[in-house]
Amino acid sequence: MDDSFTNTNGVSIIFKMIKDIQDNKQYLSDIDGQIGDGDHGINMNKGFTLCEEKLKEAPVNLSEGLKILSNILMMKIGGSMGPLYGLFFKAMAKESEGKEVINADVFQTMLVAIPVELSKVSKATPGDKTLMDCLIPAVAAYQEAIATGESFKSALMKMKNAAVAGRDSTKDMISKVGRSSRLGERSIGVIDAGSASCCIIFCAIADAIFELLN
Amino acid sequence: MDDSFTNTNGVSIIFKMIKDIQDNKQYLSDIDGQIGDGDHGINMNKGFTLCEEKLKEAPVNLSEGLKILSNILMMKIGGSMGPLYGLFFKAMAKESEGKEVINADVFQTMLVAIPVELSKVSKATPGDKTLMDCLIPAVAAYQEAIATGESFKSALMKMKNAAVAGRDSTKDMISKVGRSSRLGERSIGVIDAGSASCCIIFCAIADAIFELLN
Amino acid sequence: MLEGFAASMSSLIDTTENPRVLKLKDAPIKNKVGVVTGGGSGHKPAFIGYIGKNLCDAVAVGEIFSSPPAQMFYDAFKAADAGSGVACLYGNYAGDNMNVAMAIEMAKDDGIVVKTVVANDDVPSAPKDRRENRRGVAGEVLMWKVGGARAAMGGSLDEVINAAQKAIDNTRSVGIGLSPCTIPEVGHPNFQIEAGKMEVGIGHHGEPGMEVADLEPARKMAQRMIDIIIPDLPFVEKDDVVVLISGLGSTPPSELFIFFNDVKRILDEKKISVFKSYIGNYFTSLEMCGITLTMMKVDDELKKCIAYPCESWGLTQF
Amino acid sequence: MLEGFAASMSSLIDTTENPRVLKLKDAPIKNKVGVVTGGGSGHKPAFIGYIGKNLCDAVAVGEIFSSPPAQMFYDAFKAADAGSGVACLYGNYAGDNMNVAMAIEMAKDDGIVVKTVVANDDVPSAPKDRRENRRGVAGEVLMWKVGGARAAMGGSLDEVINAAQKAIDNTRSVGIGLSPCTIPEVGHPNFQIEAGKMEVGIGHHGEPGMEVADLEPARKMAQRMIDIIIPDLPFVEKDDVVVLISGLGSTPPSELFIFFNDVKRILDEKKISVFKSYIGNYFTSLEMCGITLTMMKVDDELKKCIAYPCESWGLTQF
Ligand SMILES: Nc1ncnc2c1ncn2[C@@H]1O[C@H](COP(=O)(O)OP(=O)(O)O)[C@@H](O)[C@H]1O
Ligand SMILES: Nc1ncnc2c1ncn2[C@@H]1O[C@H](COP(=O)(O)OP(=O)(O)O)[C@@H](O)[C@H]1O
Ligand SMILES: [Mg+2]
Ligand SMILES: [Mg+2]
Ligand SMILES: [Mg+2]
Ligand SMILES: [Mg+2]
Repeated sequence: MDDSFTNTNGVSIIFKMIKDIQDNKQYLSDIDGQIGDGDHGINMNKGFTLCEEKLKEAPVNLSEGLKILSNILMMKIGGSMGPLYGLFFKAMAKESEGKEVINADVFQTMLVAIPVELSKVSKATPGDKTLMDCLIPAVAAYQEAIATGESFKSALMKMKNAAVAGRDSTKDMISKVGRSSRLGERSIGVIDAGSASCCIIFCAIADAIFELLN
Repeated sequence: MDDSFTNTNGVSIIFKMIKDIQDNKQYLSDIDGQIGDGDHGINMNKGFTLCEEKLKEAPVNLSEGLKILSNILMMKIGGSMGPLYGLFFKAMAKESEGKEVINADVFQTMLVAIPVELSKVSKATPGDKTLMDCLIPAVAAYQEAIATGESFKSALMKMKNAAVAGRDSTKDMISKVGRSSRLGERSIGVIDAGSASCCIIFCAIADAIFELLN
Repeated sequence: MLEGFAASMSSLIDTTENPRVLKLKDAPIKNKVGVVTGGGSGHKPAFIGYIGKNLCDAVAVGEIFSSPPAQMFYDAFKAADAGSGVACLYGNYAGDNMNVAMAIEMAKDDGIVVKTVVANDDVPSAPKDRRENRRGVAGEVLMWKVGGARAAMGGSLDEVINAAQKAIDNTRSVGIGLSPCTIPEVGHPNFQIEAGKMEVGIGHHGEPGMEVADLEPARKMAQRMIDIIIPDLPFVEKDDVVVLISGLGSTPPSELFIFFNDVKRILDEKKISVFKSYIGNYFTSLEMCGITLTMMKVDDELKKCIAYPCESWGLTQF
Repeated sequence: MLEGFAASMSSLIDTTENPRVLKLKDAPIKNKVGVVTGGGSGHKPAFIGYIGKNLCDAVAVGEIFSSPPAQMFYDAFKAADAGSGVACLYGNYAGDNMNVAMAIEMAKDDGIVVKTVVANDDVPSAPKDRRENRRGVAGEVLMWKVGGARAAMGGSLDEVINAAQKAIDNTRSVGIGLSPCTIPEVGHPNFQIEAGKMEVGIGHHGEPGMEVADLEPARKMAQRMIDIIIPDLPFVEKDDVVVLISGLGSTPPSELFIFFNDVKRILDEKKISVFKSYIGNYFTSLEMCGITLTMMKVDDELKKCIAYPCESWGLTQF
């Protein structure tokens, strides 16, 4: 039982994400406020909290939980974050659907599907100072670890580290996409809010899986 | 010929007033700008210059000139200054009309008629920081000088001095009437623009009459 | 400016020989009483925005915050008069009173009959027992709406004057200022409002109000303003009223609607029913930030006049 | 805010089950194509000010400068659809594109047919060969006017879509910003414009323009803006055009008319004739100071649609 968990138990990943986003509401808004419009924490918290309420209605497994989260983000949260994170979790839901057990390989397909789905609506690439700067290296680090034969846990640890490094890399970037792009050079010096929330999400996922694997 | 002048020659008073108002256009706007809306010089110059043009059409005597000036101010200059100075010169015109010779007594009736006429449209009294603070003491000083047997010239000199003192007295007043009244205490420290133009007019009248009496 | 305005509204508005007097294209309209107003500029859409069908026929446009000279009012009378007389509906300011009075004298010589209604709806500008000293503010819009409609319905000069007078007699206004305005020629604000404070009862040129109070939420502001105007008329249970809420220039429209919502709630409680509401920038003070609340109690005649269609830059309704 | 708006316009506007979706009282109107729009707020009178007779039937209202979620667009579609289909006429922004696309998928399941026109009239936001990347700005008002009128005339969904598409294809806009705006939640301006400078080609949320230039008089600004939009369509001699000049929030209306006068003079020289002009605050950006110039070349169909009467808070014409 050391290298997989059940879809049923996997729902704990959802609750961990909800908690960590809620705990970081103010932090996310504060960094968005420095070069954006200061509502990123509000937007994310709103979506994840609506999901929390929905989950109280009936027990779900990981795939169902991801689908609910995706739908709420897409339907209830405006701007571009609703659709972007909505598709993020839609990809994960789709690839895990029907899988009773989630192992390192299944999780890899879930991860890899995210950038594919997002590319349908966002043209942002790493270097643009968006959540892509966290997402792309995090997924790549996990893939590389698995490819070189590392364990599920070890690959998750690599993913987490890459997410943090990716988030931090946005600090020195000039924003090229979204609201902060109009600041040009003045956008340097602050972490991108979307990369910060993306990092919180990857860390939450990794931490929740660690618990499940122990 | 030492104590009177003809209505015909008296038209020089009009030209002297026009010139002095024109010369002080900037000054009047500047002081109005400190506690008012900065257009008093513009308003006065506009009226007196329109009058100058009108006077080029045909020669007039003092009474006719005063009437033209009055009409132009009343008809073409807006705000309350047009009507106020319009009535000011209307009073002087009316009392001098038909008088071939203007002596100290005729001039006194001309002066005394001004505050009577103005009181029909303005409730301002001395102390309100308006042109009344120049007008009322100037007229009173002239009357008093004549009552105590002084000469026309001497009475005019008293009038002039009182006009200057009246103007200066507005510096320490709190404005109670017109635009500057909304400044309350902050209106202290600046001469009232209307009292300054009124002083220019009294000085111009006195100076022109001195010339006529010599 | 006036040229551009007339050009942009060329199907409705015409210039006149006096460059500071604009008129309705069709004016003077045969067998109709002419409706005229005028005043200093800086109050857009007032005054030119209310030249229009079933509103004002001609308007005299003074300099910023400065009454137009008598000549302009006179020229506006001439542009509006079709022989049925002119109703001059204007606001109670010293300069306007003097200049209109002189213009009427001039018009008399031409045989033009002019009668006036002087708006004095601004409650805080004088106590009730000296109501004749009160200034005219946004209530003027309702006075023009009523007078204009009554004239369009074929009213005689006296009928138009009586309707407009009834309109303003049943109208009360109060304003609150949050930030000052600057006359461009002067270049600095012509009064100050401290940050976090508001001037209750401010006039349309920044005239000081009755009180400087701490800034408060729309709900409290609505209550405060209603408490000033309701007892003054007084407005009572079962009254039908027109509510006009105007921004003073730079107030975001969304705040006007938030404010209206609070006003409506209080009026509902008092069982005063809103016959019609006008929310927007109807009478401004350059770029001042603030709000005016105007209420007019309406009877059947006033209702008919308010409901009457009209067309102008500032106010168009079917 | 929306509650107050609906209450103040209660004869025309209704709330819906979704508190962020407002609709025309009469909507859905039998046998009429529903016209829907939506977008972030902060652009008053857009978008809610264009819910009205012969204009939009329902509107989805996002947070300030933030696209409404898919659910809202979907609810607006439902509020507007009478079975004849829905024309969703909105502006080209990433969030709106995504959310509208998702809402259309949702509507499909209900059998509601939705077609879209995406306004992209803002010339400086992308070069001509990437016109599909251009943002929608004040030209959206003309798109709604035309689409709304075409629907009111009984047009089929395709006819409404074609007319609105023709409208926007023949429309070009450019904006100039003189001072920035502040999203209240953030509390500081979301971009800077140096004193004495202007941002040529600024977007409706303060997106940077093509150039920062020294402030210049209205006459030169008019020339500069016309030089940007005229060659792009191009507008040529003998064209009939609609001109829409909108303040961006805190621009004094008088400056809009001065500006129009200069535009008109240049168009006269070019023998381009102004069929109709709209001057006022039609599409703002919170309290930004600045101006947008929009021109639409009109043929007979577009003329008919523009001349068609309509009634709403933002635009009423006989
Ligand atoms: N096109 C895009 N692709 C990827 N990420 C984007 C895109 N646009 C914006 N973002 C991300 O969205 C974040 C801001 O989100 P949020 O504040 O919720 O939305 P908004 O900018 O509408 O206020 C940015 O920090 C950035 O990471
Ligand atoms: N009611 C009044 N009675 C007497 N003088 C007045 C009155 N109102 C204003 N004034 C005078 O008018 C002067 C301002 O004139 P001016 O600047 O031309 O007019 P405005 O205030 O309309 O811009 C003030 O300095 C004051 O002396
Ligand atoms: Mg944000
Ligand atoms: Mg002045
Ligand atoms: Mg003045
Ligand atoms: Mg936002």
